[in-house]
Amino acid sequence: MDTAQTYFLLTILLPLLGGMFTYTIGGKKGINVAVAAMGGGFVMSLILLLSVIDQPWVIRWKWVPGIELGWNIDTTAAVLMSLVSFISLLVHLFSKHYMFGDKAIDRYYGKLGFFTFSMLGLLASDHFLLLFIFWELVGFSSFLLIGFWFDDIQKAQGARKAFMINRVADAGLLIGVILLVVELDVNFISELKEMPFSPMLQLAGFGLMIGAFGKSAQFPFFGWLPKAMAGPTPVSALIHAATMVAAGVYLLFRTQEILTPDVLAVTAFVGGLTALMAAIAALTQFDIKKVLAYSTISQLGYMVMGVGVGAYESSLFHLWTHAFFKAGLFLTAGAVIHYYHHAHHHCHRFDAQDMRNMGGLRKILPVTFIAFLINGMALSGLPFFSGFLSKEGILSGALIWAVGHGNAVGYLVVVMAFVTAALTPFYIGRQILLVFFGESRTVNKPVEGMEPIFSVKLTLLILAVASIWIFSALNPFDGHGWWLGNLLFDDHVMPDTSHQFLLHVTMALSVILVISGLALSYRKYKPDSAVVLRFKTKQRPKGLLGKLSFNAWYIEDIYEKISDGFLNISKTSFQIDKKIIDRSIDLFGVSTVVFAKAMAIVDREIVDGLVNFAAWVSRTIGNAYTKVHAARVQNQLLWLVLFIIVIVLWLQF
Amino acid sequence: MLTNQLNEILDGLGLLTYELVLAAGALLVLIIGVLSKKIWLSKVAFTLTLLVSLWWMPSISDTIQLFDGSLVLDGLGVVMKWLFSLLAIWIVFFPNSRSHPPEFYFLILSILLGSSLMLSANHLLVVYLVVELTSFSAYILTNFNFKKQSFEAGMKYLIFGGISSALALYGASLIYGFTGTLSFGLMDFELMAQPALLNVGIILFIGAILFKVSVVPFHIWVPATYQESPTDAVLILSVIPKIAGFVLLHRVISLVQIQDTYWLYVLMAVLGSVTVVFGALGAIRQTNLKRLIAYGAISHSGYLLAALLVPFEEGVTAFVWYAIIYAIMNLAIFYFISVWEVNGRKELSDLSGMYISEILLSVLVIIPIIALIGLPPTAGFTAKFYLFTILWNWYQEISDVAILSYLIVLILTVVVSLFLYLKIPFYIFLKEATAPKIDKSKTSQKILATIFSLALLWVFLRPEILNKIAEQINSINW
Amino acid sequence: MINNLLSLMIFLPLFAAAIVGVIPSHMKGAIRWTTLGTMLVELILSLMLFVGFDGSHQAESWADAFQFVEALPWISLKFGSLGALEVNYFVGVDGISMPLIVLSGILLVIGVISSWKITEKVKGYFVLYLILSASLIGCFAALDFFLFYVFFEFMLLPMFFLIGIWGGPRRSYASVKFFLYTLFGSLLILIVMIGLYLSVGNDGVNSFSLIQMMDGSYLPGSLLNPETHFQLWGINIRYLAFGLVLVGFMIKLPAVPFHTWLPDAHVEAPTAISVLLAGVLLKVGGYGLFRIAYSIFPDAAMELAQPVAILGMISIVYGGLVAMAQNDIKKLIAYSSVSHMGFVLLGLAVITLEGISGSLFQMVSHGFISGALFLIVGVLYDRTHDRQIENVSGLASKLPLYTFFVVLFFFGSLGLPGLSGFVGEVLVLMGAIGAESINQLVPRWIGMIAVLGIIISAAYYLWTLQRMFFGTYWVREESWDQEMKEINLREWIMLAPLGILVILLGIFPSVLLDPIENSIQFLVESIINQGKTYLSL
Amino acid sequence: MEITLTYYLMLSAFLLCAGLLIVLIKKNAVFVLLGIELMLNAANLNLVAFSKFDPSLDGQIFAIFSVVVAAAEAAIALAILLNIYKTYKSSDLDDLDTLNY
Repeated sequence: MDTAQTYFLLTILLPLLGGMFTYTIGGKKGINVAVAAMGGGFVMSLILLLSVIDQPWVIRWKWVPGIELGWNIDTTAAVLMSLVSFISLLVHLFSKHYMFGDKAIDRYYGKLGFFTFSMLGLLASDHFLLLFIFWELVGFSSFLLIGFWFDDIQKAQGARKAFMINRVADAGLLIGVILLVVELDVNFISELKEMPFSPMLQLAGFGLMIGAFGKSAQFPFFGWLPKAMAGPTPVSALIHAATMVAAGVYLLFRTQEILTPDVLAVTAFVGGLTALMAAIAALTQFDIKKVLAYSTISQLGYMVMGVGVGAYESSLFHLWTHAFFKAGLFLTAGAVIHYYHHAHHHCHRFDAQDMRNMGGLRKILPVTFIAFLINGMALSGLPFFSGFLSKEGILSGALIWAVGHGNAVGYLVVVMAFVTAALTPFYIGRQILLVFFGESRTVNKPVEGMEPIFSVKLTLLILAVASIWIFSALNPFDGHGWWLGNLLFDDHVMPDTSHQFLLHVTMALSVILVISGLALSYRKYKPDSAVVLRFKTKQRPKGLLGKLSFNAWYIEDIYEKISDGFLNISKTSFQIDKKIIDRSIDLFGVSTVVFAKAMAIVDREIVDGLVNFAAWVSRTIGNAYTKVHAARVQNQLLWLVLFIIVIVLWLQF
Repeated sequence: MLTNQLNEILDGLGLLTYELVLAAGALLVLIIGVLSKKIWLSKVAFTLTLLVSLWWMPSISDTIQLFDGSLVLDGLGVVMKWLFSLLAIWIVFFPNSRSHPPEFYFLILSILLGSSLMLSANHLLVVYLVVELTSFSAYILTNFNFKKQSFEAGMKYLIFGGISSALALYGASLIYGFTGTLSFGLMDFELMAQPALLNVGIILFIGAILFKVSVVPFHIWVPATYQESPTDAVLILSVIPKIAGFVLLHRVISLVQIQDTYWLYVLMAVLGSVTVVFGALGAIRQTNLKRLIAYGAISHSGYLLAALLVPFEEGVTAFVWYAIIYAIMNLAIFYFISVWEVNGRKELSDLSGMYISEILLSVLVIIPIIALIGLPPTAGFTAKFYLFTILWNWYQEISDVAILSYLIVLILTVVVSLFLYLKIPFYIFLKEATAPKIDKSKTSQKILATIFSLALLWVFLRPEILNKIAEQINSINW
Repeated sequence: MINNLLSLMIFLPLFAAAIVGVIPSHMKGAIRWTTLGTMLVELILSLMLFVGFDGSHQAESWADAFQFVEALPWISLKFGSLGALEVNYFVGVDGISMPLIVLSGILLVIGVISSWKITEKVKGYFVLYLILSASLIGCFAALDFFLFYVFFEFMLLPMFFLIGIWGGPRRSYASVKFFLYTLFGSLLILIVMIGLYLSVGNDGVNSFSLIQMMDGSYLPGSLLNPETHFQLWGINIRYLAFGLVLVGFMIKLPAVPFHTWLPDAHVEAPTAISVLLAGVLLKVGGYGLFRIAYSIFPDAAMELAQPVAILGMISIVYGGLVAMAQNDIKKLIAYSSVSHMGFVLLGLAVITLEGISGSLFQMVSHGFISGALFLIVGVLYDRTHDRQIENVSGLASKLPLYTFFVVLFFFGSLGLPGLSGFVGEVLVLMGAIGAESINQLVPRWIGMIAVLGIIISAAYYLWTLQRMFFGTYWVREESWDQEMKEINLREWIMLAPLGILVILLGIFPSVLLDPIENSIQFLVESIINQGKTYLSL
Repeated sequence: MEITLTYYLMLSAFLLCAGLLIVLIKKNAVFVLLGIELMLNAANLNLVAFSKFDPSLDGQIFAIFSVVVAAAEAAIALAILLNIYKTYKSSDLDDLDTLNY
């Protein structure tokens, strides 16, 4: 076992073993073991990153006769694995505080460990089938985590719906994977190379795309992410902000060589569309976590669009920065919810996540306020923050791609991208103003000492600092200056200078849009504005756009319609099974014992009352025939003579 | 000329020792019955005659014509005589509520005599006489339950028999008229232009044999008679005259060169399949035990008839096997029925939940039931399997649609027959026990029941005895 | 390594049945422990078989493809002119039957443990159970068609009485339906057996041996000989024979048009018998297709590949859809078995390496998973004597350990990777979708629609899981509440090994597939090559 | 005009049908037996008629035997009828209806 293999095994297995230990034996006091194991895992991932930088580590082993699976750790995988381990470590620490006192906390840590294990496995897997295996395991662990508080039926239904939608998308991915492995004999991601165009390749590409859309909550499948908010907040932070959703983008990034141009075009379009739709949906939400969920979907839309337009590095860069500030936003939101939980734990009908009962927290939770503000600005894409760098890279890539393509779809995608760039600062500004500024709408006297304990404050500050631009790139204005970038992509694609002019245009345009967005949101939601004062009792929006936005384009109801349709098909098919197939089989006399009611004759034969059609047929002939044996002998003789006459007559012809 | 005819008869008699012993025995039984009131004496005489008849069975090397062609003795006849006597011995052990009057055993012996003669009858007059002899003793036997219904059954059986024998006589007269002779050997149907009236005559004559063998149009008497006559009589009635009748039917049909006269061949195939189907269908709604088995017997004669349609070399071994196994099956199932009858279980519903009180009998009855259906672990399967193979092989040669449809009907009736025979174990095991009034069966009955059932398993696992019989028949060529 | 291992495995239960028969019926404990002892010995023997099976053996022809072979003459009947009918006791095992024997070894032990609860008529129950196990092992090991047919029929009787006497309220209806469905199937197989017997053999002597049938040593001019091209009602008689055998075994499999007996039989059978019925008896149908339908009539198999694949695909989708509409959990699992056996049929129909190894793997993994699922229903049934899904909810909070097993086996059954269900299904799908480029037998869209099956199975399993286990704890009758105890030691002993096996086979499928790789390779090649030679005749 | 063979055949056929009709229609058991006797005699007539052309006169021997057999049958039939009369108190065939199906 050479060193790389041990490091890899430790990185991937330590979180799992820690989790399993706490789940089975550890119990309450086992949590520290789990957190320590996660810490160890993170350190191992860093060492793995160092040991793998010069040459990637590949291993193959025979899974089933005819199929050989394999791992491949190259720099991209190692970097992302360390990112996932780091964020997972932060969540482990945060959950100690947030989940403190929950009676099933050992089960929670077990599931966290299992999720980290499957996510790391996904990043490291090389063979497409192994990727699919860990892909489904990630879906399964997210089902477990969302449905953690399973005694509340809404949360359990949320988990089921999330898994079902993922499963539907995974079916598409499975077809893609099988086509690749069996038809095109492309087995290993590391060995991907330019392929001549063939309809099979196109179909496989679409399969991969659907799989990525399912996991990264793109247009047809984004319904499950808001549902996933039912899980504990650290889980939403870990899974539904930083890691799991990035899997889709990671897959598209990894298989970019074999994605045909049409597939890329569709990806770009759907990415842009999702970004726009999610941004609009985030405008009118009341639940603090729902706003962040929709913003995640819209940022994912950006990343997918980035891959679609060919700006791979910036989309991966956006994934990196998004992981940090979105995790930071979720954890701070978690702290806010935690505060309201404790402030109001005596009156139970109070919803700790509804922004209508919040306000004026900047004085009560100063550290949380600062962290939320910094992460918010990074999300909105203000210069001097990491968000700006990566988003600007994607926008310029989209513009270059649109100009290069020159067709209407390209320009539509760019328009959608820029409109979303404007909307993002609006809804995050609204959230900051509603939660932290103005007067507190419910709690009249601030509850002292509710500031989260030191370890939580530390995590929030780390994430906030990571969102400053300096942490990601030297020049605050160069979208492609990501210091980690040249580590990841040895053939560092230098932006061709011919588009210098376009780069400047996007930079200027994006800065204007962001600032105008912030100004608009400030004007609408400044502390003493009419809207804020009436916000406490604000009901659902009435207007068409408002309703569309609040109900997130009615995606939930569309899913309900589809699943009800399926249910009806299954009910009718069961009726078919019971009434027709069962009976038609007996029609041919295969089974002589089935359905009684149709045949009204209740009789004393073998199955006390149950007569089937074949039995009925044979009975009627039997009865008719036995009349011949009726009592009167002369009738019997009559039958005899009749028979003989029939035979003799038959003889003549 | 008269003298050589006389001494020809004398040395001919030498070969008929089996029949002579039976006749003498019957008379002996009758006299003992009249002289002493003790019944076991006539029983002893009855078994004695049977044993002696077996001992004196003539052994012949090849077929012999006796009395210038009116009687033909062949290998098949000898084997069948062995079967008849061996089967008849067992009826002494059958339990019945009231012991039979001595005449009962006289009549059984007379049926035995009639059937053995039927095996070798080769002359119209002899056939008529022998068929009448068996029928008359059967008519009387049905009354031996001395109950209201048994008289009625006897009467109906007699009227039915009377009509068919009258028609048969008319047919015989027509055959005699057209062929000019009574003995089968001399009859030559080719030179005649097959006038329609002769065909009618043949059919009417065959009717009498079909009556004995209970094939479709002439089977209507079977359910009532089997239901009402004493069980041991039914055993004899359902096996011995039927098998003898089939041998006779085969002789008559092969005489008319069955393959060339295509219509008789197809008629037999059609009648056979209708018998099988009606036998099975009729049984579905029966509730009386003996009546149920009666319908089963009708459908079994359909199977036996199928064995005859195949040309003699292959056909005969299949026929003999089916006959032997059919005899054993009937012996076993009728013994069970007579044991139950003595304990007061006549209807199917009386059997429900019987396995609680009588575990051994209820488990053992499964074996004859499975044999009657034809499922593997029992001899019934070998019989049917061999029959199907013969028919399929014969179909491969002449690929005639009548044979194929007959084979398919035979196979499908296995499913229907399962449905009817399965009622007995179904009521025994899967129904809750009803009237507790039924008393237990004695150990001697249990021993005999085990012997009969295990015989069926034994024949399946060790079929060598069937091989020996097959060799014996083939050695004495036809 | 005992040489006549197979005969020992077949006749040991019969011998034990005799012993149990002798034990007085009030000594229930003695009867149970002797049966358990026999079954444990059976399990050890089957494991010795697994270990002793030499996977590296490359077979050239069917004659040397089998191991642990024993042959001795059993019945020899002299038919008049037809020559002699000899049936010999000919047993042996190859890569296809060995895993199924190991599967039945394991499930038989678990079946005995789960029938500890049977109280009335214990002796009769265990005697029938032992006879059933003997005929099961015999069926898988038989290499003589007559012997296979005798064991195949021999299985019906014990099952008929086991369901008929110890079953649920409508047991008599279900048992007779089971008996008649399978008997009709076996009659079809009987016809083909006779046909084959009359047309197979060397130098004039007919024989029942499957080896000669598979190697294609037909008598010249016989009916089923591919050269004669005998037409019956206008169809080549070999296709007709293949059709008959296919229908016969599809009734047993069960595949869609002939599956209606399975839900009734399962609902009415006691738990232990359901485990055996789903775990092993369905595999006899699959094994029959492997050994008889596809090995003896390869030309018909290749010609009719597409309709059979479509039937398989319909079973998958239709079985799943109907399962979704059930409100009795046992019926739901029965219909899900129909859907999973559809995968077996589809995998077999495409005749590729992945397809066939996937179909065999699916049979073994379905054996373990559906066995465990019926045990889970049994656990619930022992406590509440009720199987309706909506009568109980929120069990997770009351019985966490039980829920762990339920989640494990539900997700195993719907094909979550890392558990054995996934491996079988993905191999079959790979075979089905890849078949078009490998041997052009089955079009690609059939595999694509079959993928729908994994979505439907996820739907009904999760919906049941949510309705019964999540949400607040509620039980229809109060009397059930104090019954709701965590799973006891006996249930632990049954569920834990199955759980370990499902996970082990999920992560390391090569444990099962490596030893039998050569047999499957040989099967696929022989079907394709022989099929082509027959078609070219 | 000279009586040829066909006349005899016609007569015996007529007798046969008459006997059959009596058997099927008459209710009283005795009449049914009478009908059977009539049919048997029709056959005898036929036999005797045919034996005119056969030098060995087998037909007539056959006829004598069948007369004897018919007598035996009548005896048995009447004995059974006696029993039935004792139990059913009537000789009407339609009353014998206990054995159904």
